[in-house]
Amino acid sequence: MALAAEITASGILMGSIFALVALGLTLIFGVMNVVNFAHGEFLMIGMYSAFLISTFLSIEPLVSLPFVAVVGFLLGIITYYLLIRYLLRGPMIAQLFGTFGLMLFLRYLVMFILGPNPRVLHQGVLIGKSVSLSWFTFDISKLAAAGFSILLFVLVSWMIERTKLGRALRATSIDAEAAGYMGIDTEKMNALAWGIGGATAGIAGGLLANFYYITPTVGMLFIMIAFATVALGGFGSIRGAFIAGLIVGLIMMVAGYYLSQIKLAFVYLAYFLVVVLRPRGLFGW
Amino acid sequence: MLKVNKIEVHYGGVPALHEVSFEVGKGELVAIVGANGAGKTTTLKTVVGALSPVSGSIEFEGVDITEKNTAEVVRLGITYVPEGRLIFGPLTVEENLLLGAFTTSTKEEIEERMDYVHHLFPILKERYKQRGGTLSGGEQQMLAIGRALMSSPKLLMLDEPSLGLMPTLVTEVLEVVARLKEKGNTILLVEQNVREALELADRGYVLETGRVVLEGEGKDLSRDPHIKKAYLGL
Amino acid sequence: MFLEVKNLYKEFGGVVANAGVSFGLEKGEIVGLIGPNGAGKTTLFNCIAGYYKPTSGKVFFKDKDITGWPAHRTARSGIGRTFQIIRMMERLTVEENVMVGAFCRINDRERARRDAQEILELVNLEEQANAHPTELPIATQKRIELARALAIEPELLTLDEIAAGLNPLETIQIIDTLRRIHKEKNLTLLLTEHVMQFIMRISERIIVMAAGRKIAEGSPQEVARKEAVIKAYLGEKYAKGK
Amino acid sequence: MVGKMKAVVGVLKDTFSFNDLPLSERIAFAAFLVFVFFFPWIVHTSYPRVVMIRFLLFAMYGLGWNLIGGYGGQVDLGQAKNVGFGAFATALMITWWGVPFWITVPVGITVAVVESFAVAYPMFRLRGHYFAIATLCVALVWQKLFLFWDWTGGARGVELPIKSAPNFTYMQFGTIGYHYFIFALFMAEFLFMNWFRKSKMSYELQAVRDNEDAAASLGINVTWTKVKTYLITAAMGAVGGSFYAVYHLYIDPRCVMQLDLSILIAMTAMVGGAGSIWGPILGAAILIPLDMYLGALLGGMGFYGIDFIIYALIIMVIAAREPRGIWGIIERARRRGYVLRG
Amino acid sequence: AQAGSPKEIKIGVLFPLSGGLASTGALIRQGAELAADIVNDKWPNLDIPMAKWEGIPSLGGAKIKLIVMDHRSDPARGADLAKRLIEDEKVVGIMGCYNSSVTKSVSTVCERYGVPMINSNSTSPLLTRRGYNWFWRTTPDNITFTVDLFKFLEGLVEGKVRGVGKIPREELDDLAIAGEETEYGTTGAELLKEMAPEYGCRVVKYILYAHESPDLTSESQAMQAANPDCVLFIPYVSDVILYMRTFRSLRFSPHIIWGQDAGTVQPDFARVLGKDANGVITRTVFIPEVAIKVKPIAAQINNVYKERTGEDLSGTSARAFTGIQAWAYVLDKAGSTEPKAIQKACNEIYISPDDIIMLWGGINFGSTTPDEKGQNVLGMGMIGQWQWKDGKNVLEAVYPFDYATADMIYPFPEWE
Ligand SMILES: Nc1ncnc2c1ncn2[C@@H]1O[C@H](COP(=O)(O)OP(=O)(O)OP(=O)(O)O)[C@@H](O)[C@H]1O
Ligand SMILES: Nc1ncnc2c1ncn2[C@@H]1O[C@H](COP(=O)(O)OP(=O)(O)OP(=O)(O)O)[C@@H](O)[C@H]1O
Ligand SMILES: [Mg+2]
Ligand SMILES: [Mg+2]
Repeated sequence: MALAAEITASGILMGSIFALVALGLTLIFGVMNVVNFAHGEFLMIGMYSAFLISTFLSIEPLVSLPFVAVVGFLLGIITYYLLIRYLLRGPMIAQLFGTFGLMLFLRYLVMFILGPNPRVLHQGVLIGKSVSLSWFTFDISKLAAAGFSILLFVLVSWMIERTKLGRALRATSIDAEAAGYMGIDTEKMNALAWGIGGATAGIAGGLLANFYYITPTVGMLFIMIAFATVALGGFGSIRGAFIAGLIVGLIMMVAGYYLSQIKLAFVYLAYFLVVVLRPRGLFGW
Repeated sequence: MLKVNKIEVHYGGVPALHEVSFEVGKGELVAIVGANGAGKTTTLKTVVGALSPVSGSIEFEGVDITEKNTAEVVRLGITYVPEGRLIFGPLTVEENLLLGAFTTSTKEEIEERMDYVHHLFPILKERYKQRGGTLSGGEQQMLAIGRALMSSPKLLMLDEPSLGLMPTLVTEVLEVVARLKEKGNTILLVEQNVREALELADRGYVLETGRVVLEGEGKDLSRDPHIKKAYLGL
Repeated sequence: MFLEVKNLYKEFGGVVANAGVSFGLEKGEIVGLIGPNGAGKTTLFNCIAGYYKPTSGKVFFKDKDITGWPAHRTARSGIGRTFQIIRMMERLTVEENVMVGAFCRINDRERARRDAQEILELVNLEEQANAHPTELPIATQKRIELARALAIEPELLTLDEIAAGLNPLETIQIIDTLRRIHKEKNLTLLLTEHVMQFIMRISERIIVMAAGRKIAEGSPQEVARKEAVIKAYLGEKYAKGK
Repeated sequence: MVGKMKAVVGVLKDTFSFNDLPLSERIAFAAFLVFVFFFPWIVHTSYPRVVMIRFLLFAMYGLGWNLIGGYGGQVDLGQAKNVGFGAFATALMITWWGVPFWITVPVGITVAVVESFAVAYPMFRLRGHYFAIATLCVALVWQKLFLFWDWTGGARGVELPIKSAPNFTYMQFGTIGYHYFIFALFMAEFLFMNWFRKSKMSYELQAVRDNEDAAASLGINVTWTKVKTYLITAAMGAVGGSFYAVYHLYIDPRCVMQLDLSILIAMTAMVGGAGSIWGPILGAAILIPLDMYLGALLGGMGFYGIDFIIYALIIMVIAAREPRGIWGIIERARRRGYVLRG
Repeated sequence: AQAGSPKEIKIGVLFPLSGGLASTGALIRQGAELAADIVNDKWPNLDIPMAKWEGIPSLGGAKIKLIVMDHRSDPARGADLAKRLIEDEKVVGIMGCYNSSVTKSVSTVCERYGVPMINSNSTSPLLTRRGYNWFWRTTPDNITFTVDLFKFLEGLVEGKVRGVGKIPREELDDLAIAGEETEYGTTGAELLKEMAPEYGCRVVKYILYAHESPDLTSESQAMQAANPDCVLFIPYVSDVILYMRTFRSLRFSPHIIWGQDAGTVQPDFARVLGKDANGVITRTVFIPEVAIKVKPIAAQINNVYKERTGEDLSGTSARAFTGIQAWAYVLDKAGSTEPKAIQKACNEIYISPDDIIMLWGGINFGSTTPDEKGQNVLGMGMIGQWQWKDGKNVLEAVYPFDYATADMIYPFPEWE
């Protein structure tokens, strides 16, 4: 019983963190319908920014979050204007290899500049602290990340589903030409989506840096999970992605407990099965 | 109000419009007619900035909009009801309508216009939460028109608004156009109901293979022998 | 009966698009289907051609029960169709679009090409054979749809708003084309259209639908005089205009 | 009888004839064939030969993928699993029982086809991105399973016994031998594609790609058409995998079933231009030497990742400047006026 | 030396210099390059014979030139690059490849071409069991290291470990094994599992995990739930860092945390974890503290290395150093760059323990068991413990017992 509670608790905890990691992708891939293989690298850059800002300016990692968000935002916008804009003129597959190139580029650019060695944040109010209940020990930094995850999800899904801006974003992704006729500046909308996507990836990275190691290749650990999460949740559904994140977290925890070696296989299999039963994902259009 | 001056438009190097010029004055209803592929849609799309002319210029209220993109043009007050409807399929009818009001802001205005559109096309009210893409062809056309009416354009450009509408609605839509004109709106209309459109219009232009071949008062044109022969099959 | 629709129902969530439609077609007939927007005409076509599974009711074609057959099967059994909202294979040329239709019957590329060329001539598209459909005006694309549907050599052809967006002269031309094809190919035609000059001229018989039901049936003249039809569909103005 | 003969002759004609292509293309391709054929005699160093073999292998992978991805328009990101099936079938049967290579190939194909058939129907209920992610997930599940299973060697992989070359039973040669071996496989697949692109099925597949509803209205069984193609693609991937096994003589699930391999295969076809018979060849001709030479020349220099940075930049530039691949440039130049709508 | 001996002797060096193992590759590269420089140049301050050579003596002072290439952890790429090195670069031999899987495919190529390959860093026992004629390995393999571990545990029970009294056997006999699912991790974990009963230990948890896994919480929980005395890792570096952080967040502290080299031995591991690494023990082949105390030349070379890179030599870089050193000695003994001569030299070589920086009994590829071929029989493992002293981690030796450099921290400290 205690075991079940422990696994469930850590599943939900990690699940909300996976959801957080996938949030930016939910926007770019789920809502705007653009494949982004470089999402993991956005995250990685977020982690490095948090690391560099906190280490060199000796600031508390939590305080550095706004700066990290700005870095992510700029990264998203720049990516859009220099690359994605052109990819959108081609078929879907162009996005695939364009962003795959971007992924390699960012990963190895960071390795080129900062070297391949792993790093870790040591100073911070959250780092290394835990709360212990009788049956489970919570890592505070993970708890904080999960909290931010919920907060950001509420924020972003409100923005996408309830606001004029969100409507404009969705319209742009459905039919850019028609959106233009409504007076929507589609270029700006796309850039904004990428900016917000980048910013959330940055924040996710900043939070992850509190308990995760940082290397130039760390993005590749998360990218597939993030894709599976978004797709499982269903395209266009922000809430879906969050719930999918929890599901992925739980699967990983249960499978990891009993059969670690193929726990990822269970995640992918789960995606496959869900989508076979519900081709639009759990909550998709 | 709108001055189109000798625009030439190409599709991948192949010319579709040759030195097309026309004008729409404030408060006027101008019709453009022509056979299939004459270049009517191309003309409207060029005005709204979705296509850019190789040469020539377009002026709207004294501002040169030749090089402006669609969003800018729409913000200046030109609304375009596209050919082929271009409904946002996955979005609900409501969301589609609200998007029509993207450039206007106040809640009251939006509500007022929403009421007007619902009054005009009651079916849209019934289908409020249905996804646009699952509407019937005619319903989509109503939605496209309704969406345009949600904005308050200085110039409304309609590309075959009666396409796929049942006869009662064709009449009604044309009446709406007439009423809008009476209210002082400026309208540029492309229609295949050549006779009705020209009778309604203050002035008309006839496009043939990318050239303006005739222009004049709407009523005169509708009695023009060439028109009768080439378009009405009389 | 060549085609028989029996008490067909089709619901989408809460919306009942077809609410018990029944009618029949004899071989060689040209029948028009009219009705207000949203009456359920396209839905009915989709049920016949196998794009939708009817909620209940039956469809018989040449005395075979084809209810719920998938679209490709109804096509092979001889039902051709066009789409209200155009569906082109945009990366194929016009000729190739039509060839794909011909491949439904034959496996020989050269023969398919020849057939395609013949059919394109029939609908006056021979000059556009090597163009890509999206470069062409919408009305032309409708004719490509027609050509493509003809290429499978259907016995029953259902045409959804084939004349929409044509001016009156072009409407007359398409009527001629259709009549010619009807005669040459010994076709049965089921058409829906909101352009009265078209539907009233071409149809031998007209079925009127409203709100998912059949509300009237008869010759064009009969139908045009019916109070219910005028009220629900044609409008006073049209009635007076006649 | 006569009819049958005629059909066979027709198929043969379609397979070997390039008459429908412009003269310039035919000449360029002939020159290419002559070049590849004499390559080992023109170039005497080893690495270029190795790169050539890898190029031919990826051109072959690309040709196979082009069926489902290019002509079929279904973005399949799981081709690596089929490569893996072929590679493992060959490697395991040779190491366990000493079965001759040529018998292992059909087994590999069968495994790939049967598995693909099993997942194809549910998978083709998905479209676009969904399909892409699903293929990717299925391939990853297989990779994990092969890593997990002990009986396939697990993470340890399989080492094939070395025979004295040349050996036609187990297909082990020197570099030149492998060159002609893969060249022959490549040509076989190429000729198949040459037949395919003119076949009825190719038209049907393209119709399905462009518009499924329209295709169905013309009597095409949409799902079956996609499934069929998916199976052929799977078979072609498996053949490549079998070659890989006897060429490298060592395989493990990380090298033959990796996500990167799936993406590289897709990219090969796309960079060249999907849906054209030349696309995968052009794509492989650009990507493979680029990757191999950048890696060899810059990879060990001590500037971490510089080779990847350059490689990635080139990919991005191609993707941004010509989203339809290199072949897109050529086609567009040729057919002025055809406006692509995205 | 014969007339016309070459001025330059090329050795191909294949390592992972990108991807997840890039930082490991960097260490190897530094170690290998240092060895080559010491052979090639004059180093009056180093008391190691080869520092005086200025090239290979028997080859007329020919310099060693390393041609380094990145195999990206891909066996196929490794094989292709090996062909380039062998045929185009005309290297005399190959040294590599870290990942056991790549070592396999590259050694196959070498076997094909009849080109000698000396492996310095792959520890999968299988590599020397294939009867290859052109493959030699300087480093001890996992069997040696595993035996070392169990001997060490017995030593704890017997009270042989410095600074720790006799530990009751019950405090040490429940093992949790976590292996990274590659060739290296799987074989390493299996060996541990097989040998545990021989030494009276029980495996209470056996996990193979994917190093691409973004989270290792449940694996850690599973281990914690099994309540083991010793946690034994066969990891790469990033995953073991993640494990340690997760252990801390779970407040999980078994009596012993041991790592099978690759991950736990690297400076990155200690630097990144800081105080959290305190008490982790790792098998290794080189410990700077020992070098300083018992092997002056090792200390000297460690100093040179530290000057260059700012870090002490680690098991990883020291093994690469020794690999190139072995190459130099083999070449010198062969007196020729002919493969056959090198093969013969390899099979007969004996390098004295005084000449190398390791604590080994030297280098001789005599093979320890009959089915083995090309394995260095004189190799020896060590076990070190990371100890947090004055704000940094120091790797102190705890095994072999005679070489212990500090009191062992036992048990692994509770988390704060
Ligand atoms: N995307 C395109 N690519 C190439 N040519 C095009 C494209 N769109 C239109 N054309 C060509 O431009 C010409 C004008 O087309 P346009 O759509 O403006 O005609 P239209 O008068 O609106 O006809 P319709 O009555 O069909 O709406 C036509 O000959 C058409 O073939
Ligand atoms: N997938 C669907 N989900 C929900 N409602 C639908 C769906 N498809 C059609 N409908 C509704 O069913 C009704 C009938 O639609 P249908 O397309 O058959 O009309 P129609 O008679 O062809 O009209 P039109 O003349 O405008 O083309 C419409 O009110 C439409 O909104
Ligand atoms: Mg038009
Ligand atoms: Mg309809």
